Amino acid sequence: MGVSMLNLGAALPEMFMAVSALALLMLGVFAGKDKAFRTVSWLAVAVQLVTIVLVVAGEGGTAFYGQFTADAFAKFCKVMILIGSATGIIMAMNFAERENMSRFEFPILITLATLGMMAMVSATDMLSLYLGLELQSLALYVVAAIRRDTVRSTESGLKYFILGSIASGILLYGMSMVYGFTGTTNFDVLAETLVAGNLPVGAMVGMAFIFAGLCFKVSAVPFHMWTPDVYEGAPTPVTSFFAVAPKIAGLALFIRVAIGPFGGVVEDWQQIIVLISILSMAVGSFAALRQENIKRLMAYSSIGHVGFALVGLAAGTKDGVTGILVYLGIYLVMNLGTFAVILCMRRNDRMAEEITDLAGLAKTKPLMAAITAILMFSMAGIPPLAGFFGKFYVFKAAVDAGLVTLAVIGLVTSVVSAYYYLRIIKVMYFDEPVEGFDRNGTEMNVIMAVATIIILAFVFFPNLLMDSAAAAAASLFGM
Amino acid sequence: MSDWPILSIVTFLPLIGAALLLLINGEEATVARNSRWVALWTSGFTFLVSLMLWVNFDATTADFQFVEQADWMPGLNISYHMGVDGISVLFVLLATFLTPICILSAWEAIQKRVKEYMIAFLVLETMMVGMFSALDGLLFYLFFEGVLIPMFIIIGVWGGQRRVYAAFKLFLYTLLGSVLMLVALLAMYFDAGTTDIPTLMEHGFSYNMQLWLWLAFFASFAVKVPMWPVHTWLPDAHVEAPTAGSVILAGVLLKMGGYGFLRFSLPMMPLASETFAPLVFTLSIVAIIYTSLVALAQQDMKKLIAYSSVAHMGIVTIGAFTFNQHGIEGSIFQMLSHGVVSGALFLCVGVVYDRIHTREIDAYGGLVHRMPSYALIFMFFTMASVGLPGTGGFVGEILALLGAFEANTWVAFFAATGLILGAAYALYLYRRIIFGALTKENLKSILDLSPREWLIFAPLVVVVLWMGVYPVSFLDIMHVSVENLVNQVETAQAAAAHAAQLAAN
Amino acid sequence: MVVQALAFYLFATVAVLSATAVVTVRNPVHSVLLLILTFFNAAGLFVLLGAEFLAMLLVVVYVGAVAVLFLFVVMMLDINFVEMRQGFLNYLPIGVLIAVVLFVELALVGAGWTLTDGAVAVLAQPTPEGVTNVEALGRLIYTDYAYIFQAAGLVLLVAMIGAIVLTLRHREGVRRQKISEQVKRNRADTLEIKKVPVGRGI
Amino acid sequence: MEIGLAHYLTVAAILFTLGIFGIFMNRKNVIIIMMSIELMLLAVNINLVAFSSFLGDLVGQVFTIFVLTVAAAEAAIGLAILVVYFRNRGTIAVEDINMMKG
Amino acid sequence: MYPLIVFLPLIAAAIAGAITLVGAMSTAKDAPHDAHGHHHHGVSSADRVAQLVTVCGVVIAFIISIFAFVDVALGGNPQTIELFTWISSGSFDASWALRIDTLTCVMLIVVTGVSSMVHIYSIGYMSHDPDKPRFMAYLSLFTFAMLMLITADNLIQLFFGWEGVGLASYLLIGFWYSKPSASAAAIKAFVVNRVGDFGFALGIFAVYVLFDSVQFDVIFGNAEEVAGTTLMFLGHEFSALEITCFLLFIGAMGKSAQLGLHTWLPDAMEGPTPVSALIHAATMVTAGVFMVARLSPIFEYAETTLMIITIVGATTAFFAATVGCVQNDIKRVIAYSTCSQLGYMFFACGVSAYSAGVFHLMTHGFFKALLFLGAGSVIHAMSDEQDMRKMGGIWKMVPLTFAVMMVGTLAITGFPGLAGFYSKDLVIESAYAAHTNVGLYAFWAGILAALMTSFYSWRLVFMTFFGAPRADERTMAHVHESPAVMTGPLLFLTVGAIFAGWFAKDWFGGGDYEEMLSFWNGAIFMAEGHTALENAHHVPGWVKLAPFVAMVSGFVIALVMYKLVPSLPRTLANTFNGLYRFALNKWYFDELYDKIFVKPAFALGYGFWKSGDGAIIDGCGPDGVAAACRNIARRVSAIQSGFVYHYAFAMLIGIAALVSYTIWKMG
Repeated sequence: MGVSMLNLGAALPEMFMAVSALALLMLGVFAGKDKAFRTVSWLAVAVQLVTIVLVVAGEGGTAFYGQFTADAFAKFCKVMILIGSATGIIMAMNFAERENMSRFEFPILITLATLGMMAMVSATDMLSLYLGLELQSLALYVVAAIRRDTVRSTESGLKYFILGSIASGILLYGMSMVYGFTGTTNFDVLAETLVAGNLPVGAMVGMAFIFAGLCFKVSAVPFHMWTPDVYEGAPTPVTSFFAVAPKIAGLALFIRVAIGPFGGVVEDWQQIIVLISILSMAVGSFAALRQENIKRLMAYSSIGHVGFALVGLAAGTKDGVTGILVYLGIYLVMNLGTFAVILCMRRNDRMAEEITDLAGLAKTKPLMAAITAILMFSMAGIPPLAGFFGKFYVFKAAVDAGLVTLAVIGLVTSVVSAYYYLRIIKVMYFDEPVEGFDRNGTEMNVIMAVATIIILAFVFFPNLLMDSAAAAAASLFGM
Repeated sequence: MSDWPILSIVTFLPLIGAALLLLINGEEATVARNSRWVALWTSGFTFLVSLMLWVNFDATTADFQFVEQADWMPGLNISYHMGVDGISVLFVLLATFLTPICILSAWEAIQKRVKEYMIAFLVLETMMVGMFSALDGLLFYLFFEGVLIPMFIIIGVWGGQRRVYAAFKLFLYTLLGSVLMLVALLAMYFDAGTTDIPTLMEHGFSYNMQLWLWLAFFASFAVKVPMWPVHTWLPDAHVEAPTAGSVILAGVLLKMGGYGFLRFSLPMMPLASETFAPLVFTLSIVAIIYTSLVALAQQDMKKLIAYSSVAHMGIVTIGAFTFNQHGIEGSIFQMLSHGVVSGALFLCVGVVYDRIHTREIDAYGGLVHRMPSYALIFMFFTMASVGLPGTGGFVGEILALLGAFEANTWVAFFAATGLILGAAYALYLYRRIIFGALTKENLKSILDLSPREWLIFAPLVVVVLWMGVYPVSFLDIMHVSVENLVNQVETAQAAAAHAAQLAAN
Repeated sequence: MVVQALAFYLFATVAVLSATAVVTVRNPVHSVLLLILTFFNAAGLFVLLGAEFLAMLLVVVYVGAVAVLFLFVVMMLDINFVEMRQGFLNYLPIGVLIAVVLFVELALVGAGWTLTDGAVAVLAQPTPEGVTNVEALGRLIYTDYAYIFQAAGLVLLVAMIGAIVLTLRHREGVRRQKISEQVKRNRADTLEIKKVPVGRGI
Repeated sequence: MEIGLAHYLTVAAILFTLGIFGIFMNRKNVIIIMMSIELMLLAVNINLVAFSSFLGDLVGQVFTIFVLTVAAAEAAIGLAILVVYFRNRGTIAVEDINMMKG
Repeated sequence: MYPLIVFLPLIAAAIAGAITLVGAMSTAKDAPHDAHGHHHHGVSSADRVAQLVTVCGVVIAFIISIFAFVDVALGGNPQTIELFTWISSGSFDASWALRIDTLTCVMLIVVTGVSSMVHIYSIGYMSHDPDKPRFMAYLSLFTFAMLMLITADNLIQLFFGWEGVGLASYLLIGFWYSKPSASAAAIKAFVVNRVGDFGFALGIFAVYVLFDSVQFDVIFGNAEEVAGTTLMFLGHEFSALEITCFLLFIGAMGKSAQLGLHTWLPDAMEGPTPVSALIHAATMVTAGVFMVARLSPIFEYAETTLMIITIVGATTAFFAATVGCVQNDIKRVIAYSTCSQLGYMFFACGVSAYSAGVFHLMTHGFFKALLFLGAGSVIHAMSDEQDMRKMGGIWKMVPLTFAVMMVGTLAITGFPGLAGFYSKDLVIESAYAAHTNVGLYAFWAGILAALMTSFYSWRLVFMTFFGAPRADERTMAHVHESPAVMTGPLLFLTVGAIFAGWFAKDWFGGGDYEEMLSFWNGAIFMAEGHTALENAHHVPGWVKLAPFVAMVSGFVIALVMYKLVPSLPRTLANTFNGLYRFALNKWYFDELYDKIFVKPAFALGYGFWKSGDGAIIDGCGPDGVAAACRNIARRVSAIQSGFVYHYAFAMLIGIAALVSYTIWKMG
């Protein structure tokens, strides 16, 4: 039955965040509307950063009667999520002020969503999982529609909400089945109950539902269809946030559920993940070929990336999980860098979102073009850039698990996907320049620079990420 | 001196130069000038350092030399492992030798974005050198693939009319081939627990596995070589690439495939290599005859030379899969000499392209009247390409064909038709460009080679002659390593045959 | 038992029928009303299952708040409903087919349920004897599930913030009280006393 | 005639299927879709309560309470989004919500 | 000292080449807008230096060669000078080495001798050409390559010289590069030679496979052992040496313009006449004969191949003679004559009378060079006219040229006492003395060819020197005797053409058999039972007489047709029009080759390029895949309709599939 105690210390970072969020809310309300936006934003960033410290320094262990854990895996994912959130808020600030969405609730909603994600990755019970997930989702629905005076933003919020709710419903239905057929909602107990031989069919059907719901959250095919529309419609900084933090949280949750309660029946779900992974990689690669809107392109790109990450999950091994975690870490950096670039695509104080707007960037802004090119090559998985290593680790795990065909298919789709990344480089480098972009914000330059340096230097220090990811994965496998 | 990490220095010195280039700023003309000099000095110095490899190389052992090993991914048993043997050391030198020449050849031809161009070339050099000296599969793959990045940029930015198509074709084609190699590497890792090349050479994969591994590696190397029918990216890439790009592409990048066969396919998958040798032979023969004929019909100088490269590389692949010393040494030698000769031929094209800005053969004719020294140089390299004894082209060809004759007379018979066809298209090209009356108006004031161009060609001429007259200085370096390779392959094949015999009894 | 069975069938039938109607009738107002009916019957089923508190909750929360909210929005948006458009029937059959397949599978799986010893052994919170449903739940929610309870609070907070962020707007031209400003007013800022000479106007 | 768990589960399954069916068969009005979602959640709740009852375990009912709570919050958010959307677009017909596609 | 023979010409060539380049570069620079024509036609000091250097180089080489001949051939002191290793790979080991034995010495004399004369002659002949240094450089380069060929110690070096002379030949044929026909002829020469080299290279490989070496000494030492073995070639099992020698002979056919691979030789006349004299008469084209003689120790064990050589040689002798009878271009007549004479040499080798073949090679070198240079002198005199129909009646104006041409003609036709008489008769008699069917065939072909040789040679003389002048007056007014620098070499060669046969007959088997053997000192090997040469002295009288009769008949026919009844040729040509045209068009070889090789090669190339690479490979490969990807992308995008219910439907399908799979999986 695990540890049946409150053990609040393990949940200190979450509690800190919750209280901070409330405090910030008060601050925002009393400081008076829009004037507080910047202050609240920076404070929110500070909160995330402090939380990172708390997470890393935290003692770990389980809490709340086995409904919550702060193991190495959770910590690893939380750090990534918090980095994503903090950067997301930073990237949003200038944009929000320019685009009439500088509302102090925004950083607070991001913070609350982040809190939900942290709860998700720490969840060891279906109830806590559900609540964390919903806390995240509801905040994200709102954030997607936060530019309430534009059709696109609200439409994306509406689509996200409707489809997200359906997914929640499906997830819940699955949980109810699992609960009904096993009599428990606790992951550890489920893991002990669900072992090969004498498996209740209902629990496995429930698992299928749960997987479907989780696939929606990580936008895996065929539950991915909201992604392009939402990414395109949501305000750009929101999209950049969507592309990293919730995705990482969703995948982390997926891993926890798959390896935790259903870790004993890997062979029963392996094929499902393989299929979903292949579909995701394929759709992510092919559909992106035709995209002209760069945010939409990034949506398909993220679908493809999820497919690649799921390759590691399909392996169902510790190495596979390590691979995903490394993959996610690199994905986080690449995406933040790329969205920083996208956010810098402003011409005459208006956002430019078409790929063709990048034409001739190599002439007008050579450094930014170089950074973008590096990011794109990395996304395409060309060594020696970091993006390659993400793929390398997950495919290595897949091959080790005997999934050679999956590896081959995956890598072939990665060639297809290379095309559209290259196309961006082509537009920047080979095409004639159009009017240049406005001056970049300092924080964008910093983010781009840091991301590029990490991507370039990863090859020299792969172990920094590797080792902690391995430790995180080990904690999941009870090692 | 010998305990210096010479290989790492040679590999990463150009990268340091590239970093220096990044720091150059200021007025465009100044930046361009400084970039050229920095790049030239860097690559020249790199070449000098790489000569240390030659000087200190011990030709009496088949072991890897100048070995460096450092932790890279200790958790995965993958390390930064560098080293060269008699097979690879000459390729390192080829790369370091050609790079300064390329930079020099771009001195005036490249006028826009000079800094970026030079950076791309220096990065490219790092990748090439690294690839030839990597002793870890993953490291090898890293460099092997990394080459695509600068190459894509070089073709795409400084290329010709259809540069975008060519750049994409090059990139995606080779990428598709290489990802299969990645899977194979992973599978090898799974089987052997490491990607360390020397260890993998000893590992001994099962026959069944060898077949799959071989095919996967083949997919990558065949595209790179390129073998018929996956060669079509090459003419496009060559035609569109700027001169120096073509030079490095023909000179070094094609060799990566051939080198791969010798480094991976043969020693690690000897049985599969034996099984698939007929396939390689067939494709190579088709390449020789088919692409030679295609070359005959070309209207574009670069395309013609590109097709001739495919044909010449056909000899290389034949040589590599003869499994005897002559064939393999011929194959290596042919790669080296083809590297220099075809590079020089592309430079020859570049000379007139820089002046007239067209590669149409019909746009030329009678150049000898105005460009006698160019005509001489071009003739020299044409003859070297044809494989005239006394030039480097002959030695590799004759050894490879000799090896082929020992392996299979059919192969030698068909491959030797390359002697005839090669002469036909090369001389036909030469005639149309150089000979005849000088009637075209725009050619009447064309200028002969400049001192800079002389400087580019002189070392190439010297090397080609050297390789032709005293090839021993190159062959001696590879003897022991190739012998070792042949023994390894033969032992494995004999053991398998023995086992099969036992099983049959 | 028979009464129970009859009650079950009554509630179940009405619930299913009204649910069907919810998704098929044209008038959204009718839909909302039918949804309320469905909830009532579901509450009935809850009672049959011995979950009185939840039955009450369903009626209070859903019928009293959620459904009414729906009704409010439906009426506020004043949507004129239109005919189903072309193309609807094109993939109705396949849709129905898949839905039926799914239903059959779910029903079959449900029918296969048995109370296993294993399940009983792992029960976290066996229903206590002799305690009312409300009290039993109450004991749990604030103790073992305090974490969940807090989280639910945050979810509601998000919902609140979200609804405000999205819908609250200060219309221009609408006069509203600004208490702090009103309080801060002093005479010097707002009042100027002018001496007006007689017969000359201001 | 004994009313077993299967009966309840069947009812829940019907409601769940109806909910899903309602979502993708509806083109008129987004609100109907939201109501369909409520139907799905109701089905889940019936499931949970039924399991809870037949297992003799209270977790299911606790779960239901939180599902109800969250569902209410969800409805609030959903309707808020719907309202702002309507303000922008002047329609909530499902067929008109396709500014973005491809 | 002997290496100097080989390398002096190389050094001279390099110096002359440098002078050429410097001069050409300055010319190109000086006249930027007038690139062709109007060069300085005078003789600059640079030209003089180039001429001096090259002439000196070759003449010194010639002098040393005479020493070598005395030392090695007459003194019986063969030697091999190792220079350094060239190619080594495993047991494959080829060195740069100079092998000097009797055979080499004979060749050295011929090559350096004729080359010296041609060098000197060229000073005069090319005096109006602007590219004198280049010409001299090429000549010296050729001489170097030819010397490398004959001094080769192994097959690879032989191949080096073999290809080197091919290169020089290519350069010299295409010397007047502005003429498209010259460039075309140059390519043709190179490529056709390459066809031969194709066989040669395979032959070398076979030799290596059989002997594990390419060293002549090793090969010769083991020939007997290997003779009994077999070699798998192209799926068939052949007697090892038969197939090897056959392949090598293909190489010889190419270089020596034997039937089938002869087409380049007449075209090669596009080059300046001294080139024709040196390369396409005296030296390079005889390399094939030299090679067969050099490799006699293995050819002797290849009976069938020897038969093939005999047949090919005899047929060529006959074929080329028929064509030579009707040509009108003075140089082409001599070219076909050369081709025909090479046929003699080969069938001599084919019947194992190598010595006779080499003898004829040597004498032919002198008189054919003489004829060519004489023809050059005529052409020079006639203001570069080559068509004999536009000549005639000039013998008084160019008496010296006329005289040497007469000597040359007498020599080639085999007039008793002159060089050709000894060698040709020896060859013909050897063929008869072989007492084999092919030998007999060669004998009769040789007799017929001798008749025709006499005919066309005299025809040439009559058309050129006698009769009424057919050239226009301006040309006739310019007709003049050549300067001393040209006539000097002519006289030297005349001496050779007169006395070479008589002087050397004993060494080559025209006299005492034993003396011949001691002269050769093992450089040529004749197997037991191959007694054609030995028996050549014991043939019936009519056999000895036959060539003479043929010669006289040829002379008479020519006399009748071109001196006494000038209308007869036209009448005959009209009567036997088909036959005439067949011979005039060289048996239609060029047309045939054009149809079955050249045109199809270009058509195939174009087809492979456009259909193969373009349509099929790219169409199904990269372009096709790219199109397919775009197509898939379009469909995938179409699914993304933007409608929520479509998205929900996709999810429904997904969940239904997942559930179904799970249930199926669980059973």
